[in-house]
Amino acid sequence: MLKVENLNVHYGVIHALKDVSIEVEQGKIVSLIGSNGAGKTTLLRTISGLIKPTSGSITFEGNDIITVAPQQLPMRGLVHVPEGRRIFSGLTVMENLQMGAYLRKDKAGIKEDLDKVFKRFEILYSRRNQDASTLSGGEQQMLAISRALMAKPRLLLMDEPSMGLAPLLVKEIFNIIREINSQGTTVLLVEQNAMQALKIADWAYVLETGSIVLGGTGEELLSSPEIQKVYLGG
Amino acid sequence: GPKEAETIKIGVNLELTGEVSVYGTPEKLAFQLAVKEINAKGGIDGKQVELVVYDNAYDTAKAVENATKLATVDNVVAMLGSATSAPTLAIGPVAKQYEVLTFTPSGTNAKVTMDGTAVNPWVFRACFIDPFQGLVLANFASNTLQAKKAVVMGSSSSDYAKDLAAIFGEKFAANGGEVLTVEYYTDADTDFSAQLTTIKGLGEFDVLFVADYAARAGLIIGQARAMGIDVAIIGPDGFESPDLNDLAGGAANVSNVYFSTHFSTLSTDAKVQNFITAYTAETGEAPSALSALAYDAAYMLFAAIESAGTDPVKVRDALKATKNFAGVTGTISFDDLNNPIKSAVVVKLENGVQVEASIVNP
Amino acid sequence: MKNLFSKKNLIWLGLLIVFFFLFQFMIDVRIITPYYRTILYGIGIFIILGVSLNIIIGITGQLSLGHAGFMSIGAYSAAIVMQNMPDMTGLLLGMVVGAFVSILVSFVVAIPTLRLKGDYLAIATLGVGEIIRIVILNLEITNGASGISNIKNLISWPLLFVFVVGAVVLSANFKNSAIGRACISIKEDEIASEAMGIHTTKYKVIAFIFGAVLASVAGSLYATTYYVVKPETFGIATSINILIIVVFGGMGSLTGSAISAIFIGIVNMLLQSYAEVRLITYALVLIVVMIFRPQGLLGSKEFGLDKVLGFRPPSFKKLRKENSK
Amino acid sequence: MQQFLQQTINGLSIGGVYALIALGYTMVYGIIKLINFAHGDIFMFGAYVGMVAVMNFNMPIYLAFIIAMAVTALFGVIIERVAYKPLRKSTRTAALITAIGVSFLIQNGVLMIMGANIYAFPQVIPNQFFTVFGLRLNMLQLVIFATSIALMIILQFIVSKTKLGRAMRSVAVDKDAAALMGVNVDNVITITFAIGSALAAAAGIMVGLYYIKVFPFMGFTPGLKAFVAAVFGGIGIIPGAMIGGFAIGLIETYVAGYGSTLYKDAVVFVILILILLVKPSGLLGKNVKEKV
Amino acid sequence: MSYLSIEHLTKNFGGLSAVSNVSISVNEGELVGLIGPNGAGKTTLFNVLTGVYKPTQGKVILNKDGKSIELSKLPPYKITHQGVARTFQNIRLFKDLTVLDNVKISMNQQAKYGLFGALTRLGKFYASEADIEVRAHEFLKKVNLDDLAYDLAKNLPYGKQRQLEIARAMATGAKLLFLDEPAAGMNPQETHALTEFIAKIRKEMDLTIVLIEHDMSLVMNICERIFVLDYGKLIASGSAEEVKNNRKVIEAYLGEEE
Ligand SMILES: Nc1ncnc2c1ncn2[C@@H]1O[C@H](COP(=O)(O)OP(=O)(O)OP(=O)(O)O)[C@@H](O)[C@H]1O
Ligand SMILES: Nc1ncnc2c1ncn2[C@@H]1O[C@H](COP(=O)(O)OP(=O)(O)OP(=O)(O)O)[C@@H](O)[C@H]1O
Ligand SMILES: [Mg+2]
Ligand SMILES: [Mg+2]
Repeated sequence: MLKVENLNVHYGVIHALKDVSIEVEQGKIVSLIGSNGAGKTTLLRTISGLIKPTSGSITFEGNDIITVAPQQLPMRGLVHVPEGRRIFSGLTVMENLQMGAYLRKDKAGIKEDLDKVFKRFEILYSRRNQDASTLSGGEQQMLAISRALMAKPRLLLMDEPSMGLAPLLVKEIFNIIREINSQGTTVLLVEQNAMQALKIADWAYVLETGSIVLGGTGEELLSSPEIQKVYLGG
Repeated sequence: GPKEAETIKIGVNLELTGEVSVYGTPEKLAFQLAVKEINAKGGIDGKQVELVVYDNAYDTAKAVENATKLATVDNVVAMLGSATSAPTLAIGPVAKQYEVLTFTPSGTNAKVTMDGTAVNPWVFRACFIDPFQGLVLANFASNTLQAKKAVVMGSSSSDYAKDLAAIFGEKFAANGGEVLTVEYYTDADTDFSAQLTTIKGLGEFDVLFVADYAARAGLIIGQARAMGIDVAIIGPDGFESPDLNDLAGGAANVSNVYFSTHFSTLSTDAKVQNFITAYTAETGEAPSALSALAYDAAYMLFAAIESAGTDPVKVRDALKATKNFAGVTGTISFDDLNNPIKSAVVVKLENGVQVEASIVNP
Repeated sequence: MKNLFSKKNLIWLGLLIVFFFLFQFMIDVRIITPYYRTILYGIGIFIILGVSLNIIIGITGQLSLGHAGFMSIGAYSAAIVMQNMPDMTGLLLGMVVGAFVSILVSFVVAIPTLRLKGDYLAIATLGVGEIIRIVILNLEITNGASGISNIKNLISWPLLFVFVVGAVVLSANFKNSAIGRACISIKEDEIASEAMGIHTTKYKVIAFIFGAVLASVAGSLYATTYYVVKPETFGIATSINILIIVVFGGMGSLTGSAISAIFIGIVNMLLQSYAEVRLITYALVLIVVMIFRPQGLLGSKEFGLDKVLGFRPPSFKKLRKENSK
Repeated sequence: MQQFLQQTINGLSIGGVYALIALGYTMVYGIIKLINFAHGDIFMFGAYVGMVAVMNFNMPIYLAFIIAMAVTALFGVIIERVAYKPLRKSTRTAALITAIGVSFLIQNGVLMIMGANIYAFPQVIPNQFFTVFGLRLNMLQLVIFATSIALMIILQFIVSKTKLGRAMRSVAVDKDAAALMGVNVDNVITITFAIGSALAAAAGIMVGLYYIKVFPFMGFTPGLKAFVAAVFGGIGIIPGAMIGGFAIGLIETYVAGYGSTLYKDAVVFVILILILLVKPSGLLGKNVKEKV
Repeated sequence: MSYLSIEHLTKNFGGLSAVSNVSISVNEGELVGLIGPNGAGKTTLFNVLTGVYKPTQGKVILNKDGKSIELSKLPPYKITHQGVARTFQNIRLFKDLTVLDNVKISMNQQAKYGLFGALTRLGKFYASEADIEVRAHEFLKKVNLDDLAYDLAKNLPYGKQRQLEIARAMATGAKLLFLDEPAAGMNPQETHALTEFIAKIRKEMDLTIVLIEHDMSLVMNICERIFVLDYGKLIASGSAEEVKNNRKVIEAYLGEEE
């Protein structure tokens, strides 16, 4: 579904991604783990067009998307939940969700998906007319995910959705990811919480200082002693 | 220094950019016209006249820099400018320091030709000073218009208004009249309804004296007429502008309006008519008092150079000695303070057209 | 090494002395003509203004659009005092009076307004500048709209040199001290700064007053250089011109402000004869520079001997070597 | 009392002008946090375009409005694309300086093309007066007043209730995140500038009609006052711009009418500073302390 | 009398009670944890303790050297002068300054000269500056950041930035530290290193520490006592063991073990 090949990204002199190649198959959950500053966010931002790579190719469902402007990707089904939630403060919860459906024209479908979101996250329903910036961290994360779902994604890029969340919510977020996936959305997940990320992953990559150093099924990586030591605190 | 040069260089230091360029630009055009004319006649003593023109943008610091450059780098014989008082006040000391005279066509502030309490021998002007106009208008209001009660309006951002208002008030009172109020506004204002509303609330009066330039006077005339204030409106030379009627919201509003000025296009004097023709042909616009004053200043300077040569000190002495120079703005001599002794004209406007011009002697 | 007579300070002193006499010589033999001398004075005055505003904007991070107001206080104080004492004593006395009035005014203004942030502070300071101008326009002692003319011209290269160097050195000392660090930390992050024990209001006020006093001194020099002071000279346009010097040179870089004052002064001089295109060119240069170098000429770095002579903090080179091993 | 009411009308009509210009200021500020210092000059540009349309091309006034608004909108968009867009990622001060540069450029460009002299806007709409309860009302005063309120309501509706408005607000908060939702950020900013500039042009023509005087520096003072008005009401907040505009107009007029005109502008600034001290982000601004 | 006592503290935002009637006391030298769901009011509590917000009700008392100081009456910088400092949930370093300058700014109280000294460099200026420089380096050595002294804070790796933030807070001379989610965004290995760092500095410098954290591996490892907030109210407190098994805490925060 998504194929990244030999991708290189520079920030000035910093070589943030070095020959990165990954592949995400339809219907799967693919996790990407790696320590701080490894380049995970950079990779996601490059895929969704916010950063222009120096070289390499990115294809989504067979089409080259490097030259496609970021605002056109949601139409094609590629949606990005950015790091740090980035919800729109000053807009209500409802308006944030409407922004998620910005490019959609099917009013009925939007209404239906809105109901779905509110059913899944009842707390958002009760807060629907509240300024989104006054939500708690966990609520904001739910909103960020829901907002992305409003675009009817076929591939969802998620950047550290569990960051800063209470343990209970972390569990819930992972349940949600699983649920979304089971309903047909492919997920590329970036996580610090390696344990959980590997547990739900069909396939996983390890990124270190800009290079992919390891790839395998979630289980394989979980049982790798190196991974155990560095990423699982074992 | 008095070097023997091919041409006679005269410096010009004017407001050519920014808002005040409306005063500087016509003067530049008049200088250029005068130079073109004299050069066509073979120049002065066979030498062509050359203008070195610098813009001071109404900035006193720039005026000083320009004057310094004209006096020390370009080595001009004399300087013309500036159009307004503030830059001229700053040029004065430079003219004195480097001993090159400066001649302002229209700097009306009394202090322009002064150096403290004494006269600055290096500064001359071609126009009469503000107090004189205040005097002329007060007499005109009392004697010709038979006014008893007057209201004065003026801009607080210039001395022009303040000086005129003060002298007018004094003289008008001395003539037995009463000034009900002096209302101020700022240069940037376009809406005078607050002041006019206040004035209307004062009751009857005979004359409204607007001590300002056309840019605002026009608006005030229009707004006053619109509010039903239909007394005579009088003003200084600043009224004269091709835009006055339009700014007043149409010529119909510009009736029963009088202003004092330096010259009138109604004059049948051949010199005046020739000037009007030449200036209009050259620039495509009718001359204003500013261009007329500048034209006179240029020719007075030419005359001085003609009689004294190119030594700046001698030129100054020759200019100072000017007697009864017959210019387009009247017959001019200088008094002890380097101010011209000349008559004023009071022009009457009906439907925006000059219908009458009476000469008032000091 | 680290004292008033350090090698670095002595080299600076030597350079300054050489520079001073070089210029004095060029003035004496008229390589620098009276015209260039006038330009030089103007540039010197704007160096002081730029550096002083940089203390407020570049170092402390408080956007002020009313700097010309403080300049006018100094200019008028000198002009008024010199009306009765047209000599050096009068000028210096006027400067002192201006400085005191500036301290008073900036203190009164600073305490409430500096609580505001960003654009709100900018508009409030703009208002303060306008209020000062309007008050001057309407006072008796300042002679209203026409201002004061015939101010005795006492400017000279030595006088200018002393004040420009003095202002720059004092500003540099201000910046490179605990007070300067406190101010910089406020610019960086006011909340964190306060949490680190910095009394942010106090330092903002100190920086504001310091800048105001220097601007006032520059104003006094202005008065004695250009013979005339009038209210229009000290309007928003002048405040903006000073701001342009600061941004153009680089916010936080004192040497940048000095260099940009010189640069802008020279550009203005060169464009003098092209009245029609001067302002358009000026505007275009401004836009182009901001687009291609928005951090200004020097960014927040200083042009200094450290770089020219290869000085480094003592432990720096060593640490670098160790790191690279 | 009669006089007080008359002064109030005077104040509201001048305030309407400030409000119209302030709306454009606030729109642009609200989206890209740029103090568009050149806004007053765009207003001046609009007045010139309208005047040329009527004077040189003999267009009827309604057509002049449309043409001037369109041309000025395009002009605003070009300015944004050329001068401001490259600075989106730089500091606010750098952008402010650029805006000042643009302001100089427009002023002096118009000065070079049209000259420094003052033009009088053709009086194509007769200045009708009518008297209500002894108060003199002017047709144009009413038009300005009504237009500023109508435009405020329309703009407020667009920003708060439409999809475009939501996109604008999202771009204001977070450009990248907005792009990820499918918003074409550049287009939204362009539209914002177009609307702001068109409003300025409308204000320019109305001022031309009412106050007659058209000259290259006519934008500076109203621009500054409008900026103050926008801040007064809470910059970025559309109803704030209008309240600010009317407030400044009224204060000015009352001070001029009952106090000393000499201190008119000073009083405006003093009141502005006092308001900011009590409400640091303007009358309608939210006093959000940064959450740490 | 306990070192820090928070008495019936309430902080409202409009209608919302972010912290309500919370009383907590901390003894000198303790390391306590503060946990609770997102939006429970933990950061708000820190903000009140450090003077960023004034409490709606209640007070905060610091007992130091036999004196009681009411912190809730002081502005932030004065609280810092009392030996109380904090870090921020979102890193707030002076990011365009060097590591050394970040620390020097915290040491500003130690400058022994005033405005006059600064401008003229007479008197104690050079001595005092040299002293601050030496001390700053010594301090950086202690926290293992000295080799980065001349790097800009923003160029530090994330983990080091967190460490610098803690170091900068300590450099104010603080004896009481509030750390807001120091391990946020770190992987287990990095978290482990941070845990050791905190334990080390606390021992070496006799610090009292209160920390907020969602990473239970850190909290349960080093905190001697834990307080749990939910909807602004204190719902539990005690040792790691006690809290871990508290029903209310499990329901509101930890969730059931799988
Ligand atoms: N805008 C930028 N400019 C310069 N360098 C950047 C920028 N953004 C990221 N970097 C650098 O690129 C590298 C990769 O950063 P990135 O944010 O992609 O890492 P990450 O794996 O997502 O880390 P984290 O776990 O902290 O989110 C880091 O060294 C970072 O400092
Ligand atoms: N300045 C403020 N204005 C209005 N509400 C606020 C403000 N600061 C915090 N709140 C609200 O107070 C509540 C507590 O917020 P706080 O940041 O203290 O939570 P927290 O416990 O630190 O959560 P997290 O673990 O997600 O950081 C939240 O509902 C928040 O929205
Ligand atoms: Mg990341
Ligand atoms: Mg928190």
